[in-house]
Amino acid sequence: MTLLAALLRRDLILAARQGGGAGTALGFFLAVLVLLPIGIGPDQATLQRLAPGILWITLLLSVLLSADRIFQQDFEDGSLEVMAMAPPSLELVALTKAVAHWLSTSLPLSIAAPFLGILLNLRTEVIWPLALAMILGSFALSLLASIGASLTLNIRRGGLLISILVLPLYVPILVFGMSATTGNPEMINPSLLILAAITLASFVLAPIAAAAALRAYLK
Amino acid sequence: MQQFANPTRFLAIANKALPLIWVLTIILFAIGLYGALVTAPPDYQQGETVRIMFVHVPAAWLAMLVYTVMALASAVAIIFRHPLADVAAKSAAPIGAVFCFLALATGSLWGKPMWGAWWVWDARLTSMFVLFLLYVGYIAIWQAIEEPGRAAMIARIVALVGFINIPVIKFSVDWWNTLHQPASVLRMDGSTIDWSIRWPLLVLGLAYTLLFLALHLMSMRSEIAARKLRNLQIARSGEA
Amino acid sequence: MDWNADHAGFVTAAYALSLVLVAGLIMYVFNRDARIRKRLAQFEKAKK
Amino acid sequence: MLLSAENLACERGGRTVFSNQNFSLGSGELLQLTGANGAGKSSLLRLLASLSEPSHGKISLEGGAADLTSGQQAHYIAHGDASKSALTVAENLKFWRDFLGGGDLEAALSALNLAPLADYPVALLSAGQKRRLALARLALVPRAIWLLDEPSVGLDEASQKLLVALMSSHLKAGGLIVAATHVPLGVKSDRNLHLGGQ
Repeated sequence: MTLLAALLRRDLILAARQGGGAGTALGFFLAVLVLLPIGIGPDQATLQRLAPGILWITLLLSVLLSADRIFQQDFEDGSLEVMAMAPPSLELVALTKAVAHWLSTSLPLSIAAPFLGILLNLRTEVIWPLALAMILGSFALSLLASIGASLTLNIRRGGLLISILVLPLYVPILVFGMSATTGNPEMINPSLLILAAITLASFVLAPIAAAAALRAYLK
Repeated sequence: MQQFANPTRFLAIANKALPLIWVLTIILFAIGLYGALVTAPPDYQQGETVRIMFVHVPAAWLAMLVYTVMALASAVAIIFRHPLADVAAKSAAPIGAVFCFLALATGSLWGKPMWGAWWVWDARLTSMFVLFLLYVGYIAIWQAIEEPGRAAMIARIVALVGFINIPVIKFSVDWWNTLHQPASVLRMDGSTIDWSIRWPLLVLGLAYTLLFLALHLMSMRSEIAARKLRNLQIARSGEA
Repeated sequence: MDWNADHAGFVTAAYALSLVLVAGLIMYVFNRDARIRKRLAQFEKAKK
Repeated sequence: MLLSAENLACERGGRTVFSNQNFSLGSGELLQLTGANGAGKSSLLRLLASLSEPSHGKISLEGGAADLTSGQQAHYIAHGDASKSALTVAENLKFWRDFLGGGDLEAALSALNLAPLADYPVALLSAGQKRRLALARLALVPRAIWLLDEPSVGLDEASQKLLVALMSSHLKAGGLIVAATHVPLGVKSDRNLHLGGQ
């Protein structure tokens, strides 16, 4: 456990110092938020209707764009080889790195997103459900992104391939994330429960898949 | 398990079976198309457009069946290290992708006169679209990774992760939206569809399946030859 | 099949598209098989 | 402790890199791997590090911890320096110390003369200094087996002497070293394995 805590700590420090973490992702988030009303038009009613969807999709894209950082640097400088030989299993290393990505990128974004929704005239009564759904869902987003990152570890222009591989996995999260934030209030609880179930399933399966892929690249 | 792993043995069986499979495929297509275009009556609501179903539905079945075959082969490759399993999964993917594309395109041609739109984001179309993306990702992985052993391992993971997600995607997309008519053909409690329409559909479904089997066996044969060629080239370059 | 019915063109298009894609797929698979096996045969012959 | 390879063969991308290699290495012994480029020196080290599996044969370790693989009881110093440019030298070493299960930071810093650089960010270090940082892992965390891939590349004469001293003291303490190199290391070597016999 302390071994993994050391890894988590290092990854968080690196994210903070190298500027690849929450700051850059938030900047990307804001850039998309500026562009969308320009593309859609400034009509307040339209923006209010589209706001949860825009926020969710921007969150997905921000997580996806930062996904390749999860393993790539450690692979290139040889750290991953050392980690693969260390006592903690590669599954736990993959899980820890996904958690670090969540804490440094997805979680800050999902906390900030509902408040940035004010820019899109987001209805105030959906701010809480949206925040809850995003915090729950963002962990699954990071876990699934870690699968994509490990599958495309050493592929030139892997970023595009990550999107093709991971976006299908994001469909369920987007569906239940949206059903928690639009429509009738009766849907909020079941949607959040299903999001929690998806996150739990990702928590179990993603590290196994990611570690298997990492091993194939380390051979 | 290992005795079936022998490619020579597989090739002998495949070469013997292929002519028979092709003949059966052609006969079934002839019967099925006759049923679809001649004997089946036009629908009282949809008119003649209902006949698109006979090429659309089997393509959709096959798109799902082929991905299942790929996932099973990938699981066999991981568990038993069966050397033919990777060949089977890799060879099936392009065929499945074509069937998936056909299902989408004929569905669109059916949708235009039915719903007045080429494309409707309803549950089944959306999950079929996602299935097509899964095919594209799987094929792209084989092309992007040069080292064959590594490509095989990564492709297995891609196929299995996608397969686990298909029911989740299906469930979530169903929840999300349902406009499409419910599944009715293979319902056991007396299908809502008349037998005169059902039999051509089943015959064509079988014809498509046999077509897949034939193409799959041939692609596997090519893939085995390609690997043998590659090994020979490597051995030759070592001698030089 | 009444080829003059409403929307008959869509039916024709769906069948034609299926025919073209399936035929294309069959041709691709046959050509690839023939090409690779020919190269392999040449290679094995050259070796002896 | 006895590290031995039996009938070892390695395949990469369908190509047989080497086959039928046998050796055994006891406590305090150094095995030097030599051979041309592509002869499989790095591949053999990766096999010993349990990063990849041999296509034939097996690697066995007697006298080590039974529940650990040979890789988990080994240091593997490859071409990458496994250090982060945004962290200082000391921070990098502290991370590996904590992650690999504890060790002596001061000893590692002094063994490769890194103490004066301890608080420098790695981004400011030269290639040779980064190499020393990578090698400092050897002195940082105790591991019985050292797998070194061209350890002296990029080191100046003084640093090479530090490396030689480090390796000698490891051997004296009963450790095992397998080193791939095409320049003589200057450590008395008991064994030599030449790969790529043709």
